[in-house]
Amino acid sequence: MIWMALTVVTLTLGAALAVMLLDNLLAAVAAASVVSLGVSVMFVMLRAPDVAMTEAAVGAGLSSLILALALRRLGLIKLDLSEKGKDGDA
Amino acid sequence: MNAFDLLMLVATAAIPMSALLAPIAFGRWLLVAAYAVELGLLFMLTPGDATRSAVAFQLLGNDVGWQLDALGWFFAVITVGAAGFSAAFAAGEWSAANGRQGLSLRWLYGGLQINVLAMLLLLSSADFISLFIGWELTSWSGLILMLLAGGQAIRAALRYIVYALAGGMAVFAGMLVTQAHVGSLQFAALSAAAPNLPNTALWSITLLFVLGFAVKMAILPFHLWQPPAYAYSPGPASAFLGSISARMGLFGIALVAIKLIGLGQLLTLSLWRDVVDLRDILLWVAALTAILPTYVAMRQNDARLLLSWHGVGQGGYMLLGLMIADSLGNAGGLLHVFNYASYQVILLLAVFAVIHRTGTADLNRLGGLVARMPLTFLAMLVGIIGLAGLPPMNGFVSKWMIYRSLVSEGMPLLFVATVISTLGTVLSVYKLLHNTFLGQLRLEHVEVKEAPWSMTIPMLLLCVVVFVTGVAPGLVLSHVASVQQAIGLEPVNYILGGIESPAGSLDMLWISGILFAGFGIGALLFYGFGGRSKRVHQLDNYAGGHFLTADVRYQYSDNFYAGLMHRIRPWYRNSFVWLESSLVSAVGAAGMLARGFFKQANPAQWALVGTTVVMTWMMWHALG
Amino acid sequence: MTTSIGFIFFIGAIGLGAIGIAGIVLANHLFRLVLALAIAEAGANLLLILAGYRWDAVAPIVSDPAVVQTMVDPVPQAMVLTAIVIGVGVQALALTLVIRIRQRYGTLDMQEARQRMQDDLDAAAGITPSRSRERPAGGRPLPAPAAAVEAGVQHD
Amino acid sequence: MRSLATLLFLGGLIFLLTVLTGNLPFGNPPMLVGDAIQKGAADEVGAANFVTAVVLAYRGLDTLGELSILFAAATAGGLVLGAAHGGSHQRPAGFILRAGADLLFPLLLVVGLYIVMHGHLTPGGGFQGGVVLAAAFFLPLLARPGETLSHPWLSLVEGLAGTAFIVVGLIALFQGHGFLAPMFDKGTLGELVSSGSLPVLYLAVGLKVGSELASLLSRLASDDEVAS
Amino acid sequence: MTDVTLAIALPLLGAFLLPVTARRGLHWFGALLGPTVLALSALVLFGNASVYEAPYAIALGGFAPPLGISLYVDPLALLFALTVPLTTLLLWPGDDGDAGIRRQSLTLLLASALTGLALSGDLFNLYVFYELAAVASYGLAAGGGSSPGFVAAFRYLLISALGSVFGLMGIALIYFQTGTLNLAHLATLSEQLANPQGLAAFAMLVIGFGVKAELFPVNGWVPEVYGAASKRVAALLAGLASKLAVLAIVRILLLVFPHEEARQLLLVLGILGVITGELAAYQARDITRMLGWSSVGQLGVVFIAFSLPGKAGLIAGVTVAMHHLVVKSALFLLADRWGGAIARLKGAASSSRPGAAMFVLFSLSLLGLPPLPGFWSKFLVLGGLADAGSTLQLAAMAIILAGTVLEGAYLMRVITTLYKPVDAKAMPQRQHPGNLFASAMFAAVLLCSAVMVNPLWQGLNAMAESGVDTKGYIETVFDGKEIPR
Repeated sequence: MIWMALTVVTLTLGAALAVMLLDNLLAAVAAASVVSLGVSVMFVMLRAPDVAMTEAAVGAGLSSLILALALRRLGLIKLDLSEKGKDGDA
Repeated sequence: MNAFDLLMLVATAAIPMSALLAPIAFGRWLLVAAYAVELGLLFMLTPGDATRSAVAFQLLGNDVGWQLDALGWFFAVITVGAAGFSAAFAAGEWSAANGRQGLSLRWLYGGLQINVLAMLLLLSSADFISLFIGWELTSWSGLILMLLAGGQAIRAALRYIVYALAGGMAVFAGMLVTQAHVGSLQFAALSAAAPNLPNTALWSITLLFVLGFAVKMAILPFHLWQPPAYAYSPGPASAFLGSISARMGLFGIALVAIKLIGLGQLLTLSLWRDVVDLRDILLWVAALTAILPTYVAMRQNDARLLLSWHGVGQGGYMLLGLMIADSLGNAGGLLHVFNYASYQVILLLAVFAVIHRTGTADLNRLGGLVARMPLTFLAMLVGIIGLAGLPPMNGFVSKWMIYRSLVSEGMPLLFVATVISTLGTVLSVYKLLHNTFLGQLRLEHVEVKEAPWSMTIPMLLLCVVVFVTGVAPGLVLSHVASVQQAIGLEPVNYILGGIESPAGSLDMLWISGILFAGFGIGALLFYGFGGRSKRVHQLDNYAGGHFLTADVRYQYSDNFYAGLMHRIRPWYRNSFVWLESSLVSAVGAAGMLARGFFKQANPAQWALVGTTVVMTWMMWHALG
Repeated sequence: MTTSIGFIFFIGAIGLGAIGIAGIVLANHLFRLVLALAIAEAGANLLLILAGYRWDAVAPIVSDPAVVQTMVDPVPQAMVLTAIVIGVGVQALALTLVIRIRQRYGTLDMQEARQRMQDDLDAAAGITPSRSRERPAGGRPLPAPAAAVEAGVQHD
Repeated sequence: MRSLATLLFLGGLIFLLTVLTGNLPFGNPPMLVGDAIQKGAADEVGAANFVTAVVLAYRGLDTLGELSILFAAATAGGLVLGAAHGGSHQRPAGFILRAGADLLFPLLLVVGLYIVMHGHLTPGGGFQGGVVLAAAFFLPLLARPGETLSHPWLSLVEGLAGTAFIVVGLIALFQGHGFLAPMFDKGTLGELVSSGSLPVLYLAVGLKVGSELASLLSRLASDDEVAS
Repeated sequence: MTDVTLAIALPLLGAFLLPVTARRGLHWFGALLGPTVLALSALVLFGNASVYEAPYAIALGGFAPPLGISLYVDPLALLFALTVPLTTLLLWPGDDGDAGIRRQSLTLLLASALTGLALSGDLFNLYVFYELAAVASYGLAAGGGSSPGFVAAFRYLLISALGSVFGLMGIALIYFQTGTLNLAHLATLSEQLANPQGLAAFAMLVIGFGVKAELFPVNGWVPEVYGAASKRVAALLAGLASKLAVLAIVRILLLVFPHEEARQLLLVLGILGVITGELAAYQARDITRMLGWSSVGQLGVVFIAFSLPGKAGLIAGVTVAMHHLVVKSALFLLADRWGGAIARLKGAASSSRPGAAMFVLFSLSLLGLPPLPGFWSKFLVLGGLADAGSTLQLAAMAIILAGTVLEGAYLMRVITTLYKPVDAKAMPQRQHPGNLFASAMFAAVLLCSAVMVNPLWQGLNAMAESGVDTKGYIETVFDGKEIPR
């Protein structure tokens, strides 16, 4: 139990630091979703399944989707969903 | 519904009346008549005992009421009189001319009336709330008159209102501290509690009130606002404000420091183990106020500014007289309020008459007008004799009383100080008279005519007042004595001709009799022994063998008193102006800092810093 | 053991909060500011959940009505549910604002955006911008205090 | 320099918080309210999931406020970005994604509704289900950038769902139980049809959350006037 | 049916329905909906005037108090709640179209949230309503569609979200120690919170709620947002929203943290606010930001007033807050057309006389010219400070007085500029008749309260009586039920 907590907390904090420090914003978004995943794991350990589900769905899923879309809208990444073959500038 | 309520009613009703009637000449005379009515109502009151108004409120659990006692009555008479004479001066051609130039007569007459009403409210206040109400209204209504002229007057007015607000806030603070220590806002409560107040409380209350009132009457460190603010107001407004407005501060000091707290208490407020007490400090500040501005006035080249600077100086005289403990002295101070108001109105009106005719008040662009405006000259002569404090005009009486009591109270240094300031007064008023009326007439003024009767008659009437009260000071001294009774001082024992007291006696009837006899003998000698004189034209002489043309100026008016100015320059280095401007720029710099804090600082960072500091502080509290 | 595991979780919560706050204060990139906000909120939520935790207790859901067992406090969990959803709403709004700022000012740098904003505000108000873009701000004299102008020329 | 000062104060804050939390009763909280709720919730509300009971019954006003916050965020987003007209202009996504989207859409729909409807029994509920619903509606959009969600319908749904929540509360109010009081019979603990009006409320919450998030997503996804 | 929950629920209902109706061609309905709803909630609140005799509490959902959320209705709450719909009606953004509809529904959301802040008796519920108000005001601040508005709104969002993170942590700290959120319940446990954890929690809450209340360290957003947003929004935020945030803080202070340190904290922060606000306003060069900074200073005065102990503090604080609400909202309305640089306002008076006259009136009241209400508010605050008479309080008194002098300096600068002769090339705009009407309403309120000062004084006394009565609060909320400890 305690070791698991230790690992999860370290993982989460590391991911949070990564969010702050990574240059690639998409990677930062990914790290942010890792953070919320870690937090939701902590929630499970703290016997809060509802909150864990919400955190996983909202924090890890939805908000990273929102962030990625925003990045695309900002033109910082090219979130191209088409397959590589048809893509001209692949 | 006693005469006092009636008076207030008239004064209130006159405000919309003035807004209505001011543009019409006849209407203006009606408004002057209104002042006459107010004066009559004042004289219907018995000055000896206080008249309480029927109007009274209960505001936030404090009784608020108004009552006019002898002190207020004395100042009220001066106020209404000054306003009336100024209004009369302006009622005729002056308003017509200035109205054409776009001066809003409605605001001028309405403003005068508002000022009178506000001052009456202040003078008849019966508790601290009504006092503060009257005080603030007086300050703000004065602003109306100052803003009217526009141009440079607006700057002066802004400067004024900042000073006035500061003074008002000091009064406010004094009133609140009083409430905190006395528990009530009634005058009676303070006067009852004053003898056994703790020393710090007494210090703070007295200092706050005196500071506030001193700003209004332009006592020394706070005097810079007054001359420009009063000088640049439109003619009658300037005469009214310059003659009486600043005296409201003196009224306040007489009320709070002497009537409520008492001179005896002031003597107990001492510093440096009783070397000097508050009264000494006030005396010396007053003396400095009497000296410095007088010499500043000497340097002015604008007649209005010169007179306004004198106003500052004369305020020093009054405070000086009021603060002397003996009855002769503070009788002199109070009497000086009346005398000063009377001749200051004359002088300013005369100057404005000259401005009306010549269009300038620049002492370097005037001269020789005696031939053209003899009546105005006469008026100004009388006023100047009064201001210089020479017999037989009334200024002499009050000044004599102050000197006399200074000597008898054993304050030789202060006596010397007053003498020095009188010297300055004489010199500078001579500059005024000489540069305006004497000497050589300028070419552009050859066509100038005498001021119209609507202006000269009020001036001459006032001259009569000045002369009569100078010859028979008893007329005023009777009221002064009742004022002294009202504020708890022993009344001076007066006679019609002046004073009859162990400290020293003065009988103006004799003095002026001798004076006129002397004049008569001199005239007899002069004309008796063939004193013939012949008028010579300016160009009809031999000036060192070269020809003169009409534009050669004989008159020596530029750089007047060059030698004296050279002597006193090292003594006078605009220190106060420097003080004020450095204060202003210090506040400005602080403001820039604050604005920079908002514009540059990172709010999130400040939130973090603030939270950390606050939490540390809270935990510190909780732990220790 | 008990205290130490609590300590670990506390460190996690405080650390997340601190990292987030540090990001909000120090980061200069609008997008990263939004990310930092999300992390700080996660920290606060974790702290809130910790407030309801209880040893040897089960999740506040009745699996079998018959047996009664001690449960952790459901109230903080409800609060955190609320807080999470609030957080995502605020995040979405912040992102729309970022997008607009990028479109208008073409920058994602906080300092620059703020500078542009203040210049625009001054221009809209009709004030000559106190800081000129060309010269560095250092060498300029302070503008004279406005009140010194108002106080007027001295008269003696 | 600035960062140095910041880190300094941040260190101070961390230190303070650590000291503070050091002597907090972790693990055995006072639970003055929590215990009472655990005693009473089963028969007062009748939801097996006490969190749901708290969210919808005990602290229903918070939930209403939270819905309003989401609504406010969506409205403000609309105000900032303007109505999203026209989808993105890039070529349709590849086959796999399209097929996946078509396959996933009904699945997600069912899952979302399931989560919503069982909110009062099992972990999960309106919010989680709403997110899934939003994803369900948003996925086709991602797959076929040409199309767009019709905002009128979305706004109708979100408006009516929020209204429904309030109306349920008001009905309770006018019945005299006070705003948002649970209504209908509680049923038996653990049944699907139990705990009175809670499922209705959670349905409203789910729909509202789903529609809000879907509109937010589609607004973000539609790259009209992409930044230069 | 005068259940106060309606005052919260109806504006929400209106806000949810507005986009639906307005899209479906029911424009007249959409246009009428907002004002109607606000008027209805005002009526509901008026129907509760009886609380002057007996305050009462509502347990939402009928759950026994510490369990559920409870609303508390006493004269204090009623007064502040009543100002919300009325002021919002006066400042109603009467524009339609898609953006207009959104603005209106955001305004309704703000109104309902502020009403909730006034009425709620639950810590976390306060937080939720505060967040709702915050999000709505981000939207309104950015709603103008101007580029600076977006940046300002984003910065406002950042600082406010940071504040709410702190606030959430504070709530967590409190819940850790007491295990309850109900203010009445917390009030019974307040001595448990007189320890480092409790006071740190209070500090965090104050920082959190202080963002909207323009409290000193977290008010960096004020000039930007007010400068960039539309002036009606600025009036809404500066006049109304800040006051309700202050009320939330005051409730927490009075009920949960009746400790000397807490009062000291508010006093010091208020003093700093007065200093920075007035100094910055003195150096402001355009009207809008000048008003924003001066409102920072005024709210500093409000905090100083509320930091006074007992009835006196409550009376003084409410008076200052209400006076500032009226005056600052009206001044912002007038600044809508005259918001530019001060120098550009030459002769604005000639372009619309009533506007200038009202500007003068409000400025004089702000400066505390005796018959006007501003004087009485200053009188109460400073009198309270003088009575309390600790060194810090006397310093606060001196600072407020000095701040008044500064206020006089910059306000008179503006007023004299208004009345200067107009120069031809930069003719100032005329006032918008709608704004003139609204500010005339505010002026009427001001003058009426100047005339009816004594009845108001009675009412304030009654309000303060019940406001400081913590025991009564607890008894009213729990009425007889046993209090879990």
